[in-house]
Amino acid sequence: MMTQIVSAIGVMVAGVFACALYYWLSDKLLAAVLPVPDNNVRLASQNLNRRAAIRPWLFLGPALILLAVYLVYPVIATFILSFYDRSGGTFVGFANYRWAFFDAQFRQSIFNNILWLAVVPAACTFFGLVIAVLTDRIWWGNIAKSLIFMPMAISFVGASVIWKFIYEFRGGKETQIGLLNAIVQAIGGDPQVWISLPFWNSFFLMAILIWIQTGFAMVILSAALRGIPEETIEAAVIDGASGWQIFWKIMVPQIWGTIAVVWTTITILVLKVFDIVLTMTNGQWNTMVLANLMFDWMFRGGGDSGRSAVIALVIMAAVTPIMIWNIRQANKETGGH
Amino acid sequence: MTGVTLKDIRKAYGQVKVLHGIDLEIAQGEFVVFVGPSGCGKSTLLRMIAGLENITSGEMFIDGDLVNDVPPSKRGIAMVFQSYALYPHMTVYDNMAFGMRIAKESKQEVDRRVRAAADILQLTQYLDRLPKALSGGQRQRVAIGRAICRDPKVFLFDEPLSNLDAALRVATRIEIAKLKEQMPDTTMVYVTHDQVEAMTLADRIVVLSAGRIEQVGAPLELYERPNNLFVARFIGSPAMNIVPATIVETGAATRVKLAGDRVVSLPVETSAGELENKASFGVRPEDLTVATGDDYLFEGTISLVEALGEVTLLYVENPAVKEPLIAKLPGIVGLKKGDRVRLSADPVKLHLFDAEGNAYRR
Amino acid sequence: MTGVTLKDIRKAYGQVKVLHGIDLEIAQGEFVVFVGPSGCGKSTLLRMIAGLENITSGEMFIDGDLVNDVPPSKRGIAMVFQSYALYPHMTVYDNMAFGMRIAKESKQEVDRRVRAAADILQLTQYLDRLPKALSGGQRQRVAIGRAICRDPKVFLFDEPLSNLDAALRVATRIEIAKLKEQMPDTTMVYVTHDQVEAMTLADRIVVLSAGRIEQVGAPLELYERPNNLFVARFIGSPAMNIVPATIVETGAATRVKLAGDRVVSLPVETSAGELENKASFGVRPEDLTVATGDDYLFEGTISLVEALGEVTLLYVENPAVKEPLIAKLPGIVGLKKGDRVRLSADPVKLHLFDAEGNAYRR
Amino acid sequence: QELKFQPGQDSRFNWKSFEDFKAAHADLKGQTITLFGPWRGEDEVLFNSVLAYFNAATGANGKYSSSENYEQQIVIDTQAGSPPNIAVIPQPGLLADLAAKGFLTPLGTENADWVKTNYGSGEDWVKYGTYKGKDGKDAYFGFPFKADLKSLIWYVPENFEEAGYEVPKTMEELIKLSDKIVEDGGVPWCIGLGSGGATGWPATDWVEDMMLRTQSPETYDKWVSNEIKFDDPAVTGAIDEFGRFAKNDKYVSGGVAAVASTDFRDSPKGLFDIPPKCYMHHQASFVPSFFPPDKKLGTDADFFYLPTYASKPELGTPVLGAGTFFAITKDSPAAKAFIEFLKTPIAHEVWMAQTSFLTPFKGVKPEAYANDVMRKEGELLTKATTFRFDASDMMPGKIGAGAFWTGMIDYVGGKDAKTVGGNIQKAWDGLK
Amino acid sequence: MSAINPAASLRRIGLPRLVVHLSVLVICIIWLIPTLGILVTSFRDAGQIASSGWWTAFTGAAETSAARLGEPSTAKQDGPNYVISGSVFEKGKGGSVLAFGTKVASPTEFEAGKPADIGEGETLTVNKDGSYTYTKNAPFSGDRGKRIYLSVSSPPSFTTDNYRTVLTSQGIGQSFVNSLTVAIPATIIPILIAAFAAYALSWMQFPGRALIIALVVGLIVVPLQMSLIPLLKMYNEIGSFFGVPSRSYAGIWLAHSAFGMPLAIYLLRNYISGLPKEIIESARVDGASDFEIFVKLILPLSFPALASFSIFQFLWTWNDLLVAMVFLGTGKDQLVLTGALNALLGSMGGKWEILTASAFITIIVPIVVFFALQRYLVRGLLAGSVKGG
Ligand SMILES: Nc1ncnc2c1ncn2[C@@H]1O[C@H](COP(=O)(O)OP(=O)(O)OP(=O)(O)O)[C@@H](O)[C@H]1O
Ligand SMILES: Nc1ncnc2c1ncn2[C@@H]1O[C@H](COP(=O)(O)OP(=O)(O)OP(=O)(O)O)[C@@H](O)[C@H]1O
Ligand SMILES: [Mg+2]
Ligand SMILES: [Mg+2]
Repeated sequence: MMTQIVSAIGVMVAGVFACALYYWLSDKLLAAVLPVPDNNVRLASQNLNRRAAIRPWLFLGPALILLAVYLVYPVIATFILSFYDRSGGTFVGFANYRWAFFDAQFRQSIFNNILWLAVVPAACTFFGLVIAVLTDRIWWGNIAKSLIFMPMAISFVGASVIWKFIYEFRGGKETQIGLLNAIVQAIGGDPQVWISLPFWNSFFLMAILIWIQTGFAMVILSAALRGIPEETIEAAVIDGASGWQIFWKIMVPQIWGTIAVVWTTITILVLKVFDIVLTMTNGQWNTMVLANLMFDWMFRGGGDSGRSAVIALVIMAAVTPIMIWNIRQANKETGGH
Repeated sequence: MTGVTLKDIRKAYGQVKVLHGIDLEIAQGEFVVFVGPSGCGKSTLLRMIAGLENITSGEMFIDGDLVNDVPPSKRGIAMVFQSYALYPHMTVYDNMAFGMRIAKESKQEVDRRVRAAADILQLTQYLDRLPKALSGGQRQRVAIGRAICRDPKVFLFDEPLSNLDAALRVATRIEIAKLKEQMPDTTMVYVTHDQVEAMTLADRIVVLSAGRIEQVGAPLELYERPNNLFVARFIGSPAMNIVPATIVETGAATRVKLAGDRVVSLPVETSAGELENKASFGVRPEDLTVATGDDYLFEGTISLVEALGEVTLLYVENPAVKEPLIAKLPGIVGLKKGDRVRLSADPVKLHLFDAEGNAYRR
Repeated sequence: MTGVTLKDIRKAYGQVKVLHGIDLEIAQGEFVVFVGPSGCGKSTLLRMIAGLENITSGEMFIDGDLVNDVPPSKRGIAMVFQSYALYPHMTVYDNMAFGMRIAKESKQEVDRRVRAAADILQLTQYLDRLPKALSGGQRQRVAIGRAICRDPKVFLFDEPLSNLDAALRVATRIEIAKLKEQMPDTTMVYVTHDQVEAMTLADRIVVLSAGRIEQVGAPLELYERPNNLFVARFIGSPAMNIVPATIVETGAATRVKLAGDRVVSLPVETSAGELENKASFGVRPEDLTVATGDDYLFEGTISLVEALGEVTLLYVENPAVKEPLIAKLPGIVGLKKGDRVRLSADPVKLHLFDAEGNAYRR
Repeated sequence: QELKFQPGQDSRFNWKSFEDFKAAHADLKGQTITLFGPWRGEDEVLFNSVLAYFNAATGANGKYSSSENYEQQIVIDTQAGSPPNIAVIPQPGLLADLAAKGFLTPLGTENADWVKTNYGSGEDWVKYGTYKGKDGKDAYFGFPFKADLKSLIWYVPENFEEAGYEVPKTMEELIKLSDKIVEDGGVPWCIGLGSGGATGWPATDWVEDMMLRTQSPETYDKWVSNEIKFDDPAVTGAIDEFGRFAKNDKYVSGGVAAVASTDFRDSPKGLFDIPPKCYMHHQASFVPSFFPPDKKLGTDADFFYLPTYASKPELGTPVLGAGTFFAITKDSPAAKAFIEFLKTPIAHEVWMAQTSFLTPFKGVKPEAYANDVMRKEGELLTKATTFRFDASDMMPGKIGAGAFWTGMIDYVGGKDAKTVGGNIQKAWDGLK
Repeated sequence: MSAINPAASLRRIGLPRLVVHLSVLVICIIWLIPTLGILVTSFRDAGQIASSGWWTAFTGAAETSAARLGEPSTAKQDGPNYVISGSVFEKGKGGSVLAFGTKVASPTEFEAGKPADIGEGETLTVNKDGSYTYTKNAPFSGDRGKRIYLSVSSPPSFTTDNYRTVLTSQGIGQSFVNSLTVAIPATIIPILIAAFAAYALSWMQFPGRALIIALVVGLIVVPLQMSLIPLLKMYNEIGSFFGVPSRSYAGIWLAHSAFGMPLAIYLLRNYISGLPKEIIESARVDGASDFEIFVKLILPLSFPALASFSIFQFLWTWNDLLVAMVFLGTGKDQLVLTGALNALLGSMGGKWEILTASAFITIIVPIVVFFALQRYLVRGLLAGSVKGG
């Protein structure tokens, strides 16, 4: 065991060190190739300017290479694959796209995804915001925050297990071991098979993601709230605004930018998340979502790379408007410096 | 009467005592300015009047009513914050209308009052802009406008001009003065660091130091007859020159021996028991003139000349006194560094303080 | 010679032209101050000297070398930023030593220079503190100290005092003056809004307006002989009073008729062709005195009296002139609002500008 | 790794086969062979105990690993060109797919012949291991090892005894028994289709069993190859046979609503409740591992064969089963040798002597089975007149592990067999 | 104003304090319940988990169970009657019998302590303490003991067996180490790379900067499943070309780094571009190169943002299974913790007790990381993008 730990530490240090070494060495190399002599201001400044022109690429290099290899290349490969048949061997033109257009399950997934996109980011942001505001006002706020953040630390599969214990249904007169049904029963209702209730079952799955991601929203929004100038709140107090009015009319508008970032991040997450649906229902009872459908087509029964590529591209296309908005935002900020 | 009365107001943040018992009466329509060094408790006091801070002990009355537990919005006050505190996401119009909308005023009434305030402050053409599209001075005016719209009985200002540049500061100061004129019945309480503001705006100035009131009085009263060394040095810029002295003759007029052995006579009264007491002799830089004859207060070497055009500052050093004396002479003066000068002053403009720093009354 | 020479320097941000051709020679050891209204390009010009902004066109020489493409660190300059720009995670010592360490100076040398600078600025006892544990004035001094340590040929200051309160501002200003004295060979370029700073510190002042140089000259020169209306109004506080006038007699001395029909004679030269031209007549508030006799410049009603103790400001209105004339009188004056006064001034202190705003030379 | 049973010490084992194998494959010393399969947890331990004998005999270094998502993993690994030497896969459909893409090495006719002669229903087993290769020609790729028996009904003998119920011999009797239990105020069946991402599959076993009891084996085969449609009356009939049990509120514990959501792992526990939630449970031979740990097979729980219709004697005693196939995904002498190893009785017996292992291999000593229940199952397997492999495992993955499951959930949820069959068929058509 | 803390002022918003406390409490409880459920479940044994709700675990429940009476051979003759007696509880176990029955269909037919006539001349008395007398007016027949059914109230019982199973299972220590070996560099490396990139994208001038920013933001959405096969193919080619194993720690670090990269750059850039411009310019004047500025100023100053992002990245890599399976493999000595725990579940899955216990074991490390870094979190991420934060 000891040797394993030692070797693991060795490997880790070596890995991180190698990465740091790249930056250090490349900088040293740059300095060696383009020297800056003390006595020759002309050459020195010429070389300094050259260094400044090269250096961004040294800094960006690893990131760009990683992005190109691990993300850009697969995206292109996917795009090409989407015109080929299931094994990627025969060119089939737009057949896969045509298939998607007419496939009922695909349409179902789109519908569900819209539902998820409408509910989850909004709910996470809303709860995150409310919790951030409330916990800022009490002495045990940090403890509360930690508790609410905790689900973030649980893997999606683990989370699904946890929620099975909430949604579990036992038929007839049996004692319910699912909390939700036990509560429903205790207040005199009829136990339900929550995850197969048409339409509503998607919401029960969403609850899981909301439960996990609210902590993320809360943490970030809480930082933003602290950035609100105190005086604007005091001014509103003097203006006679109630707590509720201050929250909605003064605080929320001022952190609108952060809310948008949180919203975007969670939106993207929603589009990519499939573990929850996979483990809870695997898309049955009409709960299929695009990411899960893609996973299905990619791996189940030997896989169909063409169709899964089409779905992947649809997922990417779905977020494009949000991304364009974000890119605009990002570039606008950069305008300043 | 819509005055503000403070009775033995104290404030402590946990263990830290910030205000140690403030008693003050502010009459309706009065313009009162709080001055004092940074951290002395000016803002705290103002915020307590506004209701933004709890009162630790003591009683506060506005308009004769005990307001210790009345929330800010019910006190009939309006406040202008140092940092403007505009709502950054609302237009100027909405900023000013916010309070009234909260109070559910009718649309017409809101519009009328906003436009009236905008008119007074020459903001009419900016009503649709967001605060970030305004210059500093305009923002400040919006903040004031917002307060005006509330139609308050008491107007509170916390260093409203400290973020402005010199020119704007002068202009806005004059606007506040005009505003006061237009609202003669409104009580105004104003916190500032800036003497010029205090002197020009105040009906009465309250000088605070370390949580206590040092002196309350009309501006010129403070300037001419400071109660003590603190007020004397605090009011006026550059600060009053202080020279250690010993009383050598008492009576209706007093003679003191200054450090450096000059003996000077002042028209202040001392009792015989105070003979030989240590005292501080004070004279304002602007009251000093260059003496041509032998009748001078002080002699020294010029260590620095600052010619400001309109006035010239001379820093005059003398081995017997630690700090250089500053003389502020009108116009441009032909003296230069290293010159030896003698300085004198009109005896009525001289001040004398006892060892505890309290002024001898004339 | 370690001067700075600017030849037709222009700057544009994309389409927006900010500087329109600046020509300026700064001699070695000179203390030059840039003043001008907000947004006129002062900071931009300073940052171009520092090398922090690209030069759009024109040539810049430091020490005789063309530096257009030389990066900041090779220009032999040091800069003090308005916001201090201290490295928040480093102690005062490390902040000051940073540049030298980058330059791989020996440990002893670093220590020697840091301590020397700390000594000058009285920072020795704070060397181990982090910036957040310092007061504003101390932070400012650290920023200056950091610049001193670089031992620059050219010292650049961008509004270094604008974040400080009044008292600190005066104190730090004096320190900078002393610093300059200790480093007679170092060229200093200083940007400020504050007139007092400009007047007290500068060897020469450069007045900028909208990307152009309006006038360059010694402080008193600008004060006494402004080139044009802009400079005249910009230098001096309150600003010079301007009254519309018509030239009624030309020659070595000129007579003008002021709005309100008073005719005044000034010792400026005009040519015959300029008879009947429109002109602007100017007089500084501090040059006005209350006239007792008939020999006055201007008569009006006092609309506002601001008694500052040391001086009193009178705002005098006359229906013929739009803005009130301001008179700054020494001491405390017994006049009050509504009084009618006559103001006069020494003829040599009067100014006359032609219709384009250029001054008539005396 | 230690050997579980010392060679030569226990007469229940065929040690000779071990020694023979050892003698024939001494040349593999030091070679590494990787195996990748579905077994995790206890099963992984068990398989490793078998692997240990291979390692001991040859001196090779066989390494087994598994993954939660082994089906995806094997697709990724083969496509990416880093497959294990041997892939162990329980779905012939998946294997066929891999074979079609050329990722599998044919095992040759001698292996096919060996299986044909030595396995019960050998011909069927060979069929299930034979797929079209990349060249489009049929070849033998999958070597069956370890079988599961599906046509079993589990019950608690003492509960039957107490209530005076007899083990039914025909389907008609089974239905009568179910009704009788309802009459007595009990619930006859526990049915749970829940299985997380695979929810629905237990129903496919039901349908397949019913298919074999209502249609000829040939029809069954046509169904598997989609020669008859999914909404063919033959198929929907079988689905409705399943519905007779699962869609009857009185028959199933918790009512029909509970069927789809109850986890198949929790479902058998109802047998052992007091009072019992149900008296019978249809599930494959692996299910005892989900019984409460203190239940002893044989006394506390037992099974009977899901009976056939007395009215259809021509169908004989069909057995539905499943099994895992070993396929060579990266050829090497050691991999070939491992297939040889699987032909030795000892490879089977070591696992048989522990738990949860059945084999159709006729050459093993039946006394090696750890208990009577397993032995009974083994007999059923070797003596079956018709053996059919789990249909859903042979259908294309999107159907057998997708549309079929979903269809069954829909069916239990209230849709009729015709609609459900039609939907599944539509999905199947979409694949063509 | 800075002396006043924000919490104090938010307090003045006006909602009654009690309401705030209560609502936070309610929210916390709602958020905690699922986790609490799994925590409690992880301490119960498999049988209980499936038969009763976890919230009943503390109350102690009446359970029905079966017991076997003594074999007929142990019967003693007592006058005309034959008597079998003993205890229904196994040695070492106990409880309190509430009721009993002889038919499985009605297991609580008779009250404990009272003799019950069960027909055929047999009477049975089971006392609360479990002792019983079973009397028959004729000799007992058969060779097995009679099965009876009991309703026993048993105290709440908890077990640490589940944890023991998980923690002592083979290779768990190794996979714990493996997980750390994956997660730590896979957290640090992308942060380092992303920080350099974010710095270049915020503070350095070069052509194409806006385009690269757009690219990075755009790539946040790429679903990673899509890239697995092309990448693994590439890994294998590289591996076979250089004759090194295609699956290595370096490989998975890079994979994790790349997948986390777009979001890392996006978030860090938000922060780094918000650092005061003057500080960086000041360092430029001081002669620092961009490399020195980055190392000496940007890294220390953006520590809060780095810490916040590292929490997220750590959580992702720690909880990841898919990427690890693909790029690191499933062999014993490379298996990560999530993989190892997954294997424990058995091929048929469904072992709630193992799942719940292992969920808690995996949670521990991230929670420790979270608590260690949370003070930065609070004022960290995006703080630069929001004014004044
Ligand atoms: N929330 C608080 N907790 C503890 N001490 C505080 C708090 N708020 C203010 N103080 C202290 O109270 C004293 C008075 O503060 P106050 O803001 O009233 O000063 P001020 O006179 O307005 O100064 P300035 O001119 O700098 O605004 C200061 O010493 C300050 O440190
Ligand atoms: N990056 C930029 N892009 C476009 N315009 C700019 C940029 N930076 C500055 N400007 C413009 O250039 C002009 C000059 O700005 P500069 O900062 O030099 O003014 P300044 O004289 O220093 O003003 P202040 O006294 O307020 O500091 C301003 O009008 C400003 O809006
Ligand atoms: Mg204050
Ligand atoms: Mg500027």
